[in-house]
Amino acid sequence: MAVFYQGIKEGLLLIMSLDRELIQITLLSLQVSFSALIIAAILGIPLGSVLALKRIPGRKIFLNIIYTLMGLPPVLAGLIVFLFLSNRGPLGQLQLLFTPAAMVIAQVCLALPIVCGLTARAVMAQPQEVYDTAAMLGATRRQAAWTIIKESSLGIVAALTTALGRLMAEVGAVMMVGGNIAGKTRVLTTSIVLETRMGNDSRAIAIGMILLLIAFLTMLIILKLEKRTFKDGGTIQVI
Amino acid sequence: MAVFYQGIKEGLLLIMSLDRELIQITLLSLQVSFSALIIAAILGIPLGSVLALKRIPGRKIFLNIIYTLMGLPPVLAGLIVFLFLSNRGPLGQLQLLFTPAAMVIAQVCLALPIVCGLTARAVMAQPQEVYDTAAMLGATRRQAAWTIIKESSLGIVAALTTALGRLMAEVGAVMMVGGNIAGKTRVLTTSIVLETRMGNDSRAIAIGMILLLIAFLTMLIILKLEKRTFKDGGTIQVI
Amino acid sequence: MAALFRLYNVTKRYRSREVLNIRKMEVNKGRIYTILGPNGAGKTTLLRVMSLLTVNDSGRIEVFGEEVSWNKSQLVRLRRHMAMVTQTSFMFKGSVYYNVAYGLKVRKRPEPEQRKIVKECLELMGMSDFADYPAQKLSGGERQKVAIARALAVKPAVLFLDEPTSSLEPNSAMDIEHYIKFINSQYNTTVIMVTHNLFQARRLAEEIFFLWDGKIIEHGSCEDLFTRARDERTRAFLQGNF
Amino acid sequence: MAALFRLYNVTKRYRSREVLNIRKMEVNKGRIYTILGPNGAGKTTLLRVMSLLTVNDSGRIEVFGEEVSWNKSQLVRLRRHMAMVTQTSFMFKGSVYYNVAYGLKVRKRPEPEQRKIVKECLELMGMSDFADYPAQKLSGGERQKVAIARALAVKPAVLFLDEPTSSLEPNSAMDIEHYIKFINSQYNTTVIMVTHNLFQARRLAEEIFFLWDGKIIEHGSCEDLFTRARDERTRAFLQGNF
Amino acid sequence: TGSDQGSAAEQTIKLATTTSTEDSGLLDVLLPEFKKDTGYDVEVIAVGTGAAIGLGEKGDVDVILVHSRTAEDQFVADGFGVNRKDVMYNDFLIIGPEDDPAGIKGENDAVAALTAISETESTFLSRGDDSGTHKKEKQLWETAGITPEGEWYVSVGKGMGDTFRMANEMNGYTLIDRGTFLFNRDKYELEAMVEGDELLFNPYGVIAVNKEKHPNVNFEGATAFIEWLTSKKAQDMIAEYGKDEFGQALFVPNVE
Ligand SMILES: Nc1ncnc2c1ncn2[C@@H]1O[C@H](COP(=O)(O)OP(=O)(O)OP(=O)(O)O)[C@@H](O)[C@H]1O
Ligand SMILES: Nc1ncnc2c1ncn2[C@@H]1O[C@H](COP(=O)(O)OP(=O)(O)OP(=O)(O)O)[C@@H](O)[C@H]1O
Ligand SMILES: [Mg+2]
Ligand SMILES: [Mg+2]
Repeated sequence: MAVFYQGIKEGLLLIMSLDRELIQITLLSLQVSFSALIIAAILGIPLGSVLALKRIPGRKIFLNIIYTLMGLPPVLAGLIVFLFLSNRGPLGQLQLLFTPAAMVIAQVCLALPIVCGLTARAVMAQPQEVYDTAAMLGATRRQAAWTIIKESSLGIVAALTTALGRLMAEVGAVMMVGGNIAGKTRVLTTSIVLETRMGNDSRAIAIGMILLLIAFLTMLIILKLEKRTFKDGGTIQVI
Repeated sequence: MAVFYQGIKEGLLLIMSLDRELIQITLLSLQVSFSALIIAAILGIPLGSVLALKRIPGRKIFLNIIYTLMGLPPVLAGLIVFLFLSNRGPLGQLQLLFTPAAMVIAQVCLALPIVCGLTARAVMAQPQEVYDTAAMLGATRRQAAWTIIKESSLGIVAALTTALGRLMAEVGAVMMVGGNIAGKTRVLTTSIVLETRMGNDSRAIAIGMILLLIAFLTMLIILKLEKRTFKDGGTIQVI
Repeated sequence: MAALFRLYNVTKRYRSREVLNIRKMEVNKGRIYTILGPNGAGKTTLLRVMSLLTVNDSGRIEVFGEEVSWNKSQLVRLRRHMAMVTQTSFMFKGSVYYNVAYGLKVRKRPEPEQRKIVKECLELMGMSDFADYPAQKLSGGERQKVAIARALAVKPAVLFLDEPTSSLEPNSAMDIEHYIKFINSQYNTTVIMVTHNLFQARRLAEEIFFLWDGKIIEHGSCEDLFTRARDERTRAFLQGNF
Repeated sequence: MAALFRLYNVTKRYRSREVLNIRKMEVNKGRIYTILGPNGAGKTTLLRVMSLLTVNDSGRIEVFGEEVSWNKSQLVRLRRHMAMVTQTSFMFKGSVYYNVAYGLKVRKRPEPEQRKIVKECLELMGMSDFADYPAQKLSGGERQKVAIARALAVKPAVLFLDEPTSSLEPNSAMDIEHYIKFINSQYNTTVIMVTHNLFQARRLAEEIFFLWDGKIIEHGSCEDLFTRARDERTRAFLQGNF
Repeated sequence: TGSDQGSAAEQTIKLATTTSTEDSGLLDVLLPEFKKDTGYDVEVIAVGTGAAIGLGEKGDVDVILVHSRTAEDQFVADGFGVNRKDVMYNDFLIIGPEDDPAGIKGENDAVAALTAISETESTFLSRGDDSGTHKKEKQLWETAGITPEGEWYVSVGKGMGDTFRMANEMNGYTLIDRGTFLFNRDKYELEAMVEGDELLFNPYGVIAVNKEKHPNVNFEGATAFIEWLTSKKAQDMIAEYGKDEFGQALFVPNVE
């Protein structure tokens, strides 16, 4: 177990040393995952709500496909985006392969189904009265949908944190389309893989600790913001 | 893009050929992921509810840690479980490394925070009245908690499907502790990685298609069961 | 007089149960109607169908002279002339102010106007102190008052009220009755109200529909119904006076 | 006579607002009490504190002669002698049967007994046809009836009723009043009821507490209060009769 | 029954090796034959050389087959491994795009080729993962007296197959083992530029994990595997492997 202590110690040292390369890797990780999350949120929250609310034909099958894609293997997502962006692929002209942009695209593919599927579920769990009240007060469908989204905020925040967790943790997609290029597309997870491949277990653990620490701080911030926004969305009191 | 058609064609051929090895790999995938999911559910649903309902000291921090661990990188989980199960590790005696059992353990580490965190959120989103009504009708805390869990069923199913998606898709953990041994610990995702590494893109896509197909069928079954159990948990009608 | 609502052979079923079956019903502008009937008779369902929140299974509905085709833009256009206080007085997350301003916000009224109207309506309901209170934490009666304020804020041409004073203290209930009469005479607002309070019905209603098992079994002026109801069931119901 | 409930200097605040401040209150076994007061006076809060659903901020509460220490096993033990019909009549997901049987299930009564009791209670409320109906789809009044059946099913020693007939048709309301009197005389059940219906209060109550702004400003027998209330606010309130 | 399971475990050995060995398909040919001859099942865990040696150090596998002479010697010197044997070698080549911006096609001298690449600042992909291949590459740069750095020098931290794929996309040069190259040649467009230099020689060694350090390892099985792998039969199979498919052998048997 010495390797754990070693890993934690090394992690602390790494953090305190403010290692240039590590900072750069960490910032890139955050940048890629948050960009992907924001894009996925912008697309996924409305899409999820529409799927939850609109009686369009094939809606159930479509929802089911979304739920399925929540389990899209990152490697597969990476491979498919790779083939699109590859020189020979339809988007080869853009020259995006092995850039952070490509990593964002691949991660959007992973996050979108999660944001969309969990948003749909949160919206569907709302009581009918939300819609009725909005409609009765003269809201258009769009306005009513927006109101329902606001009422589902707790569930949607859960969707976003779940997606963020997935993005920060995954390695298959960013590895494939980013290429894990030192100083350019290397992120925390690909570093961990590299270190384990090299047999540097304690360094892998150290980087993992940093990743988790960042995730922890991010969650803290999200929960604080959430609390501030939805002050009275308190929890059940058990007496 | 030929590789996609090729991949889909190859996938269909693979399925129809009832390839012995593929069937075995598929079954192992299902077996590992479902075992992990069931264990995670048995531990995670009660734990999540307790965290949502009990005013224990440090509860918020603990919840935050759980949310953070929802983003535990599979490689890191794999590495940690690996170190525990390794010959030199504290559980080395059990000789579990590179067996399906080890893969289940590592996947439980990934699924548990997801099940636990999303369950906690689903439970916390319930109205106070659920608890009040149960308590007022004489329920003990345990009985009331169980009632709240039942009322949160929609959210808990979402938690389970999210976790299942994660498990079926991840490769880092099973690769690390399973070792991707042909005929013993090779599963669908590790096969995909192997095939991409070997440059067999269309075969990788074929296996990916099979994985998604299975996930799709699983979701269908889950949703059918859910519908049957919670018939009147319908969704919002928009007029 | 122009008929605001016309229903012909309107039915609604839940599962295999027919909960509404209206042969013919007309509502005219500027009057106060009361719908009476036992629990589960279909009163709320009728209000929901009239306010276009529930689609009828068969039959024809005309609102403001237009046949209802349930298309999106028509629905919003027609609904913008209505408001309803529902039986449960559901409150959105957020403050009392937000709830009362909601109908004005979706109509994109200018902010200062919103503030003014919300202030007026809350004052009218004696709820001015609660503007910043989280609406979901209100007591049952307070919530009902806010729901009324919320409906009044949009100055509807037709006001649907589903047991609007059921949780109110007597004095507030009386105030609201006075106010209903006031807006009816002042703005010619049509009021369609469900109530179990027979005294209230008697004090307010110009016309009464009596609903039984989804059907209108009696319809007439308030006086007629209370003094010489034709249907035996109506008479029995009205005898349980209190 | 044994005091079932004793409250001394019990207060409850939400944020900085004190919504309850009871100097002294005693409730005796076998009587019917009514709590009156304007909206937001703290009636529901008082019931919640007495039924141990809300923890008071200060003061002392004795239930069945025991001081309430809020420990888990005591709470369940005491609560098993009580039942409440809440203002909102919340229904669990599932059938009407499931909801009414709930209190018996948690008490682990044998299945056949459960069936028998549920059947009786539903019959009493005229809701027998609805046993298999999804409870959350019921109409407002039906829901309230089921909530009453659900509370009665556990045969409580103390029955809390928070505006239990607010959504009921007059006849059902009368039936329930009769039934409350019946169980009170037959089983010596103590009844503590909040109502805004002054007639109802007058018909049922043996004693009345009048709550104003969280404080009991008047307490006495029904007759006393209605004929010679000391407090001016009480008199004003009771004049809004209807 | 219990005893059956016990003997089944005895009949299994765990082999940690590099991804290049597994990906070349050689083991798919050798292992069934090994089982036929000795009855042992071999479970293959394919990781980087560093990680493979790590698995040996922890006693999580019974035998390792890797290619990094210095690390192997260290492994034996530290007492983790015994009975090291040479098995075979293959060689590395430098591959690159058809238009050959560094003009090294046909060059015999690996060091000169790398010098040309660095001088023309042509894109070069390095495994960057401390693998046997990466170590070899570093050694070559050292010999050339060059510290590679700059935009053109791309350190990817990936396995060989993936690096090949990336180099193909980026039209860059890279150092690759012949097995992986031949195996993937049809899929990608890069061509062999430099081959045949003595410096590009890549020997594989097989080492049993020391029973003294890790009593639980299947030392007998490991010994049997080493013996079989260095036997005439296996050596001949290695010499033949690839001739049918690629027209040339992927590995050269190496037992003195
Ligand atoms: N959970 C809460 N958070 C904040 N304020 C609350 C909460 N519950 C009740 N209040 C406030 O406390 C006051 C008393 O509430 P309570 O529900 O006891 O009133 P009530 O007498 O039952 O009124 P009503 O007749 O309208 O039911 C009200 O003003 C209400 O807004
Ligand atoms: N969404 C629904 N699904 C199934 N049944 C429903 C639904 N809504 C109403 N019902 C049933 O239809 C009948 C009529 O309901 P409605 O709410 O119109 O009654 P109501 O006359 O308003 O009764 P109350 O006086 O109790 O409010 C009731 O028996 C109710 O159970
Ligand atoms: Mg109704
Ligand atoms: Mg109340």
